[in-house]
Amino acid sequence: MKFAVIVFPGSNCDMDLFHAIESGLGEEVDYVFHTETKLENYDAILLPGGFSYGDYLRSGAIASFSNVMESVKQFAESGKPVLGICNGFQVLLEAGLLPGAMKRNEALKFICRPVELTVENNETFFTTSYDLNEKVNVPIAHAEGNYECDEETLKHLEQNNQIVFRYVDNPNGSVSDIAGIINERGNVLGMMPHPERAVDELLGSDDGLKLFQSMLANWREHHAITS
Amino acid sequence: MPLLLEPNTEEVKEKKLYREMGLSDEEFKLVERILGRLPNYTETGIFSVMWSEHCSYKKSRSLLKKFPTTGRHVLQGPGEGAGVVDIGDGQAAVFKIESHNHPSAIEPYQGAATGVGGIIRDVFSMGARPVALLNSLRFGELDQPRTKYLFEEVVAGIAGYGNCVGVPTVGGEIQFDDCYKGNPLVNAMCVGLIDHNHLQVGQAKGIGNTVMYIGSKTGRDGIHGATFASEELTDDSQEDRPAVQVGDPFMEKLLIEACLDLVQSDALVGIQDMGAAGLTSSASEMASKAGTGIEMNLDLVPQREQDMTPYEMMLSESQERMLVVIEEGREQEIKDIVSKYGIEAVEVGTVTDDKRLRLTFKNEVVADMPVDALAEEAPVYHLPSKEPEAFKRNQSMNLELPKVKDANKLLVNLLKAPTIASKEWVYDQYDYMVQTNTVTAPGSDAAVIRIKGTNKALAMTTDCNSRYLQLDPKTGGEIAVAEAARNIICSGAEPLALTDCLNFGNPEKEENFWMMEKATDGMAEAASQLSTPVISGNVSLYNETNGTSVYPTPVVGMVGLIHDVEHITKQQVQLEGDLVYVIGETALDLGGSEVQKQLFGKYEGAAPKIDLQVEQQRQAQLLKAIQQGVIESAHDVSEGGLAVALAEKVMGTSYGLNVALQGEHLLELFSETQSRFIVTVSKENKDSFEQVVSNFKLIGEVTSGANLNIKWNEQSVINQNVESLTDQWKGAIPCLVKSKG
Amino acid sequence: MVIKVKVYVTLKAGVLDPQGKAIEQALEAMDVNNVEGMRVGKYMEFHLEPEKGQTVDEQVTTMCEQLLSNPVIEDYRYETEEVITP
Amino acid sequence: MVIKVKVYVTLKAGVLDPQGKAIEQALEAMDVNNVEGMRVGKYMEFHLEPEKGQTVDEQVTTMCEQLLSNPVIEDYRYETEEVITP
Ligand SMILES: Nc1ncnc2c1ncn2[C@@H]1O[C@H](COP(=O)(O)OP(=O)(O)O)[C@@H](O)[C@H]1O
Ligand SMILES: [Mg+2]
Repeated sequence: MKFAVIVFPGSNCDMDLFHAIESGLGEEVDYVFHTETKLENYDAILLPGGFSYGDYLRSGAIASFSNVMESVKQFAESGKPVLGICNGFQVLLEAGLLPGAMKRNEALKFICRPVELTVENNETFFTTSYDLNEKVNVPIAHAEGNYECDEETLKHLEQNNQIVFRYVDNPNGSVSDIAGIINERGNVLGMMPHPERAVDELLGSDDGLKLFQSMLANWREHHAITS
Repeated sequence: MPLLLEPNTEEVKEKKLYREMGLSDEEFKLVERILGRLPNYTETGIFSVMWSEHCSYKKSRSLLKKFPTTGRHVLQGPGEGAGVVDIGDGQAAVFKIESHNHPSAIEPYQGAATGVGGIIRDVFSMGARPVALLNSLRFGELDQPRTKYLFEEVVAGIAGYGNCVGVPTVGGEIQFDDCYKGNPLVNAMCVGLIDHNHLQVGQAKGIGNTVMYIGSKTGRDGIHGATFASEELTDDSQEDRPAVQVGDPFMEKLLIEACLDLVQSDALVGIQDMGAAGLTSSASEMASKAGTGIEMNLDLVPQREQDMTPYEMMLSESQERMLVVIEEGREQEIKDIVSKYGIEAVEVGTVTDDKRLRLTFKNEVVADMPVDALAEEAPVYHLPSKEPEAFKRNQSMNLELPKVKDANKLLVNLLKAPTIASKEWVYDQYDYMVQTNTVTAPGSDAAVIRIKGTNKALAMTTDCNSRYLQLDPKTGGEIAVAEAARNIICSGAEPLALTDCLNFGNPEKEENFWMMEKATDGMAEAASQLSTPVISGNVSLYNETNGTSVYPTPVVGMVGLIHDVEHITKQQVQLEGDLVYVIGETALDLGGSEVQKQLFGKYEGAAPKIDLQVEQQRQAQLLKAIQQGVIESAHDVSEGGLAVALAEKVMGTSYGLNVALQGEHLLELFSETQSRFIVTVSKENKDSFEQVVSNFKLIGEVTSGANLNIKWNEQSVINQNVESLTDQWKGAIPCLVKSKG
Repeated sequence: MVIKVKVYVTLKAGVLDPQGKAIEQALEAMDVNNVEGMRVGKYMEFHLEPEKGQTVDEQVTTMCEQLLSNPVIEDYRYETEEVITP
Repeated sequence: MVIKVKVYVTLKAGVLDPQGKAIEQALEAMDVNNVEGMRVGKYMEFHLEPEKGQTVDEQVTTMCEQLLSNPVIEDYRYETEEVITP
């Protein structure tokens, strides 16, 4: 399986994500610069964390206008998997690939710490290796992770089972404890916690690895069927 | 023409305008002699910043000479952007610490942020990838709105910058004492990683080569910042400060990536960041080190504002700028590399053979002076010193063990003292995990980051207990180095080298200079004894407000090498049933202790004694035991003594301790005797441990019941629920920050 | 001719404003108790050189809707003013 | 009677505005090339119930200088307007 890690100016978890795929998962991965437009050769697109464009104006806002984002949109429309982590999630929101918006954390401070999540939906392309309601330990590191959407959107997300991860102990004020959501079609996932920081016991947790393993397993299965 | 608004050459001399820039009458005469004529306004400004303490170390140079700077690991000692030590496999660690005290006193957020930015540039200008940040902070007591504001904003500024550039902030220290009220200390340290063959130098070699400017445009920010950093803060400082520099961490991130690409190119000859005194210092230092000169056309300097004068451009401290020297004719290669990151590289000058810094502007030569006079040959002063009265008094004072009725209460109060309390509120705001190498996060003795692709890891810490230095600067200087090494050892690493930031008051006061002499004596001795040479550092003087200096605060940043990640050891106990040992005996050492502050509200008497030979031996033994795998957890005993250290071993865990003390219990609990450690050892390893380490005492056992129980003569002296201790320890700082007043 | 544009971006009514709340708390700590409904937004100013084929309003509206505000949670308004360039 | 206060906080002239710079770059990437001098500031609005012993101007000035702006790098201005409360 071939992954692309998109590099925006100011991305800073691109190398971590690259490392997680290459060493943690053992699959092929390339950096793809924000100026690129060709994504056909990839099986999954990863939008990394960091501070694209310094998070100036609103986090993710400026990056959502990068050249590469048009292609990411097409990639998503074709049904292929797109994962946005932290700043990547913010970019997906700003680009309209996922509903809602991010506000500053309730306490107005950057928060970096390991947190516990509940897997709310283990039937997505990204989560089949988890058990339903499994508690996983994945760190967060953000200043704007306070997810906001109107009531109608929230109802919709709940009804369609689009809330994939929830915080056990809400750190930032997110509506309905939301830590990660998926689009209706089930191929675009955005999450604030960093699974790529949890792929190695030495650093405290490898609970994030299952997310990438789910992607690989589902991709393989799909390919076995189609080919 | 704004140029005409600047005073002319005669006015500079007549009206003694050079004084405002920080030059003395004698220094001005010396400039005149060097040039063989009167300097113009621009030249006077350039001499004054280059000869400021911040750039020239003119008042501290004689002290720095005492430091050992070589050793078997040292690849680059003091003199370049940062020091470099070998860590095997063709790799090296690059690190340095720097102060941003005065800017942070005026504008805490930006002051701290730009301090972080500056130290990162020092590291990547060596060609190294910055892999970790630490910060050492000092504030007044957290009971005043201004102090709380400074504290909150400094932390936010460090977070804002470090998090954005994607370099994890993995450690540091914070001390709160009244002497820092008007003049907080903000020291930032950066550690980088490099392959030997990519090491760069800040030199302008090769006559005819091209000087290029990379990064942000030049504005009128921080003009005379270096001079400002070399003066005392007064109540007026808020008023006549230079335009405050604002950091742009986004630009810095792009610069890091662009420069790390650049160092792969053999077109690059030399690279240096524009730190204090901006273009002036980078250009003259690069030329002076290479034995060349530089001619620069200031019309070509990218400018953010209109009508900038040569004086303003040369003295601006706008952030996120680099100066590079490129092989003649290969400029386009450089432009291509950096343009990928949206950054401009502009030719601004050439390397010459006449050892002069010559500047042209609008087709006129506006400055022409010998580079060596600016850089290496700045005047050096030997200041008079005098032993302070208080020193002898403190030395001969007989401290008595205070009568404490309730040891439980004292322990809780110590744990709630901001200097000892958990710093989680602080490091929760720092991204300490980015780059996915952080094995030991903030909250243990030293931070540990692994080196991907190897079995190795680096340990790092900053330490300085200035209360000891205030009582006895020599002993305190020794302890600062020893404590840093202890923390490195406890994490399982071999200490390699250190960087230091000498934060002192006005050196022209004889007592202050005496403190500097003694402190550096102590540091030099400890650094030799513990084989941790000084490879880089920084001096920050004039840390005073309205005439009162801060305690002598020579912060030590140390880096150690963990040869195998298996050796990584944490501070917290690991398993029920493990044996608890204390290494080292307790003596009556209460001078400068946290207990003194709690009980008497002041520090007095002699500082704790230290025997460097004993220290070295114990550290070597403990490291050996760790490397043999017989230690489950290790922690040094520091502020608050054994009681606090024992609590720190269990707080935040689900374990407790059963400990029985011998000796005078209050002394055992609260004395701050040096060179002591607490370790836990599994029962199977009891014998192996006792063979490697000497001077130990078995004092108890790790329990599953989450209680800290300390007994003496079969009587309970401490009995505390660990969860409740943890809550109070963690809650102390947030509570003070939030409280009114 | 150049147009000076001032853009105000505020959180939509009904969207909780953590910054506004924090400022209110800070004011209370300063013993200021007569302030209510603090809302924090962004203020941007810039110069715009009018272009053919587009009115100033059209261009500013596009900029605001696409980049300067996030319509999911924010409202915007703007003012324009002609600047005489020498 | 209640006063509605609007406060505008901007960076002092000459102080670097990285945000403004980044927005300009983003606009250029969107092919908007006729915008210049983008500066980003803060906008705050709130209601104030006038108190005895202090004029509205006095109180708002204190608030602005002590809390709402950072006088070291920022300037502020404000507008007030009476609101008829039903
Ligand atoms: N300013 C800071 N930034 C990051 N981490 C900090 C800071 N201050 C303290 N810490 C962390 O808190 C822990 C306790 O600090 P400290 O009490 O100074 O340790 P020690 O006494 O062992 O040197 C350490 O892990 C340290 O790195
Ligand atoms: Mg320690």
